[in-house]
Amino acid sequence: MDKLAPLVVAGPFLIAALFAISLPLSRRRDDIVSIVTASAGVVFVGAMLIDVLSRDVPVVTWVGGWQPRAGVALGISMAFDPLSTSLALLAAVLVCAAFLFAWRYFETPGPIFHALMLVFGGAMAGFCLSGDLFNLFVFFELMSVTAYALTAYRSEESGPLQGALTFAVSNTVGAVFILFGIALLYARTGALNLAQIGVALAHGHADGLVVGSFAFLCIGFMVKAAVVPFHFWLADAYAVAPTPACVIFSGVMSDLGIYAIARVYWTMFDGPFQAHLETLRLVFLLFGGVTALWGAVLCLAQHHLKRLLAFVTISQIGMALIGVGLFSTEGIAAAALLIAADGLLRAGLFVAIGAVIHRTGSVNELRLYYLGRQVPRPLAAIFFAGALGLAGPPFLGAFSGKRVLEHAAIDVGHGWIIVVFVVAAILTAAAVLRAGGRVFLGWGEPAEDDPIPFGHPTGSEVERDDEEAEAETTGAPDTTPPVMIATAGALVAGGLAIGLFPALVDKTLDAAARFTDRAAYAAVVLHGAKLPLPDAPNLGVDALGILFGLLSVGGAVGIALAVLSPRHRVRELVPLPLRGPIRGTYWAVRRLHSGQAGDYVTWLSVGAATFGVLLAAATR
Amino acid sequence: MSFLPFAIAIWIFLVGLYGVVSSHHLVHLVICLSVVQSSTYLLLLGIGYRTNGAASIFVDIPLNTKAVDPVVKALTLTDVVVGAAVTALLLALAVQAQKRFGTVDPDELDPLRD
Amino acid sequence: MSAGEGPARRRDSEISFATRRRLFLVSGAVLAALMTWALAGMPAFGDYHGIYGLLLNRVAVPQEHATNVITAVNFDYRGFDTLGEEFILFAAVLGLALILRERRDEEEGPPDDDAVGRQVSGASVAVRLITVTLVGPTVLLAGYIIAHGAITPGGGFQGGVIAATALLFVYLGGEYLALRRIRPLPLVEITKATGAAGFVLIGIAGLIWGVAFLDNWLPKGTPGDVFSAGTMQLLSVAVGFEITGGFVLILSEFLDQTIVLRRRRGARSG
Amino acid sequence: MTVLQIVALALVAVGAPAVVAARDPLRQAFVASFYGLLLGVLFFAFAAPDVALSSIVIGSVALPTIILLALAKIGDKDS
Repeated sequence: MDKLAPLVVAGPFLIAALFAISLPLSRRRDDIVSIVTASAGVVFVGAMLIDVLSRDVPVVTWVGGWQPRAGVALGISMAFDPLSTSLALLAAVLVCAAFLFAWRYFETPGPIFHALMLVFGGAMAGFCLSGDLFNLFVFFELMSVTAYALTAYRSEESGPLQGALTFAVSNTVGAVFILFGIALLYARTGALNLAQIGVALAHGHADGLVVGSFAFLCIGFMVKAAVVPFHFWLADAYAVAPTPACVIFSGVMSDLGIYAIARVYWTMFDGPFQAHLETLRLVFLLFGGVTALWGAVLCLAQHHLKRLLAFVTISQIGMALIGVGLFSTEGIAAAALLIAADGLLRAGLFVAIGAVIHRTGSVNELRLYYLGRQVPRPLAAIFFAGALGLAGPPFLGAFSGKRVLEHAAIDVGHGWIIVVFVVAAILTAAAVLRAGGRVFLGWGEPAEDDPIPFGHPTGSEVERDDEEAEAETTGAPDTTPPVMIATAGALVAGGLAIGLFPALVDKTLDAAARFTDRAAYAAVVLHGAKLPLPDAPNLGVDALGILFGLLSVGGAVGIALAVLSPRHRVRELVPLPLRGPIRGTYWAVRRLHSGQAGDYVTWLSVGAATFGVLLAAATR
Repeated sequence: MSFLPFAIAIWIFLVGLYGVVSSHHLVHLVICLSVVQSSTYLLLLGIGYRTNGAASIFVDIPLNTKAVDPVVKALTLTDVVVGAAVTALLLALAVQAQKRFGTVDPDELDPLRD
Repeated sequence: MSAGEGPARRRDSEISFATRRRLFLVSGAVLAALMTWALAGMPAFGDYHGIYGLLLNRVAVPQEHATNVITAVNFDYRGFDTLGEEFILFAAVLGLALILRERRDEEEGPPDDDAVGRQVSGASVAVRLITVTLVGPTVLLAGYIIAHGAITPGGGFQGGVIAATALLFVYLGGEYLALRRIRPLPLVEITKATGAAGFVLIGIAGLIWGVAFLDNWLPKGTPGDVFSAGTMQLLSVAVGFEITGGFVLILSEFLDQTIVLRRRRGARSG
Repeated sequence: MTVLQIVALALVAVGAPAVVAARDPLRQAFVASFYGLLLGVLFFAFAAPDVALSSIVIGSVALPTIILLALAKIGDKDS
């Protein structure tokens, strides 16, 4: 089993290459081969996860059979620990779901789409499981290149072309930052293996090189994860990529950036930064908190449904970063639970919206006013269930993740951050509920063009996202394929179920305890030695968590209803003198998303400089 | 003096990035991006260099000759090909932008369809 | 924005071009300081003693019978990286084809092509002769470089790109039609994909052989021989195929963009 | 450091801004090609003939060709 592990990556690659060699198959056969490959991936990674859970140590396999010599890695290792394997499983499941959804979605693509998606799937698995810094970079680039190509799938339109361009330019700059980080660490330690670098850094202090390399790696991964202000490309790209690709992009690719930050920190930097954790947390909570709120406010302002979900993604990335940024076992567990639950829910919502696009040919909330009644009722129910799940109602969806996050935040003395993510959860869920209410139930006003109740600025700009929908599908199908409904239903149900089982929380805490144990990781990777399991924290359900859950759901439903109410009562609630500034700020923020690659790279460098300086200050 | 190669890597990175930020032509932007990438080649090779070291190709030289680091070279080779692939893909986007929308100014492409 | 809308319209953006530049200059200066601070912690130039490289320089020749340690790193010790890199090129070429392929609506009218009046050929006999005579040696050189990857500088990467540039000589020297005969696209595509699939299959063969994925399972021969270093040579050849195919495809996709009009005209008149 | 290294470094340090400053993409393609060559020389001076070879074939032959082909399609009117 251990020896076969690299096939998680190589298998899909091989099938993708064979797609390019073989004579064009029929569309159906392309689909079948892809789905079988993707399902095999799910089964394989699933089996791997069961195997890993049954052992007490991560399963380490050396590609090419190069066992380390006296603690020096010669080759590249893959490390299957419970968290990395679970994340790979999530990626595999979403690839499978995307293929199922695409089954009836496009009418005419050749095998190019299938080949790209398979390579993408393999790259994500490689990224999750790699134990080598440069190998991580290679799979980062591979994910990126396939994602650019998928985004540009309908490049005869301006949107996809621009989305792919800003995506590619931003992420390429991010990749260069990662390489700088890698080069610095290689110069210092003479190693590329995460565990070996960790050992070499463990007893040094956080000098310029160590801080710089951590900063540059984080910057690169934050570009991928779309942390504010590195996030601009995401909304452009996710709004225009084909929906099956969005399912993966939003469901897991963004989260991989957050995962990578956690991975590099807990395998390499835990030693030198131990003394500076207090201040380090502040930096990450700042970036995470701003991201969570920024995404939440802007998603409330979108009418383009995919763009709306793109901002939901950004907001939830912020929450996951808060979890990781608490730099504790509980924080990691919280982030893992959030990534799993929210990722599945977002993917499910994307599938549901894809089904609406498939049926109606539009993606704009206002144009779709009550057109959602054309899609089967269950789909509407699935959509609302997913939207409510985003808020994290007690025992469903993101609830368990948020509960652990509350504990983790209070534990390290940053309870205030709870306010941030409760507000973010309320706003994101409210935005999705509002869209659902308008599209499926015909609530609110059809012609209303003002999502935020403070009006347009004077001499206002055009609504940029009010365009006719994408021609992803040919013709106007008069039925919604059951497979779409089933896929959406399964994803949303899976996402909701994450919150349901208390045992899952305990398992995740165990897994997080292992993930954050640098010494144990290094021992098993470099010497095949097994260290005793760390003690995992134990959490009971408490009234506070349930209270926050209820508050989030109540708030979300309340805001959604208020926005949809006939006359804008919400507007009246805000004192008159405040309306102007709020409106001004809102449009200023919104216009920062200019769609210009030059702007985005400028903000990227501003963000990089800010993050670097803050990190340097935090470690002095 | 021994910092010179690294200082120049930083210089190239920033100069290239400035080109990306200030570009009015997609092809220009893409070439500037490849300049940004080239800073990493210099950085990596600069790190692995050893004074008077030979290239790690032991054909006519004995095995214990002082040689420069082979790993950074392998990384750079990978990096060069990756950079070329990304550049080609971006140029294709530029061609498509001109073909479809008659513009190569990155600032004129609309995020969503007009 | 549609073509022919006239002078560029600049969408109103929150920050003006001057502001953008100022913002960048400030943050760039800060980044420069940060990077200098970080890089100052490195060993001085020329004084590197990283354990990984030192070790590989010592063990690669005895272990793998490859005199070129860089190739040993790329195709053996860190072959997994190269696998990923292969597929980066693979995905980029797929994406390129996706972006540049002709759309249905494109064939209906003559595309608004700026290259209308451009003369593609018109090479003199001398140029033709020179370039055509260069094709053979270039391909030979490429083959040599690929085959000797494990011994002397070079390998699949460099040889592959050199082979692809042979295409350039054909283009410079002659006709697009000759080019079309020399590089029938499906064949090139198959070359590229075979290279990619071959790399994976050689890796998997290791598993069948009972060793690890991408392990070196062939007899390793004498260091310095063409047939030394085991699977490394096979992988180098696979990469050579992939890179040749990939770059030929990239070049010809772009070439097709410029030539498509001319071909249509020829078809009409002929 | 050897003289060759210092000279090559200096040339590369001047070459990069030259590539960026060439705002006309056609001219820029040629400058970039030359820059690729300079990088090749520098890598050779860093005892990295493999990388020098690929930098030259990719950076100063393959990429500039692709750029020229892209420009042939795009035309020069925007510069």
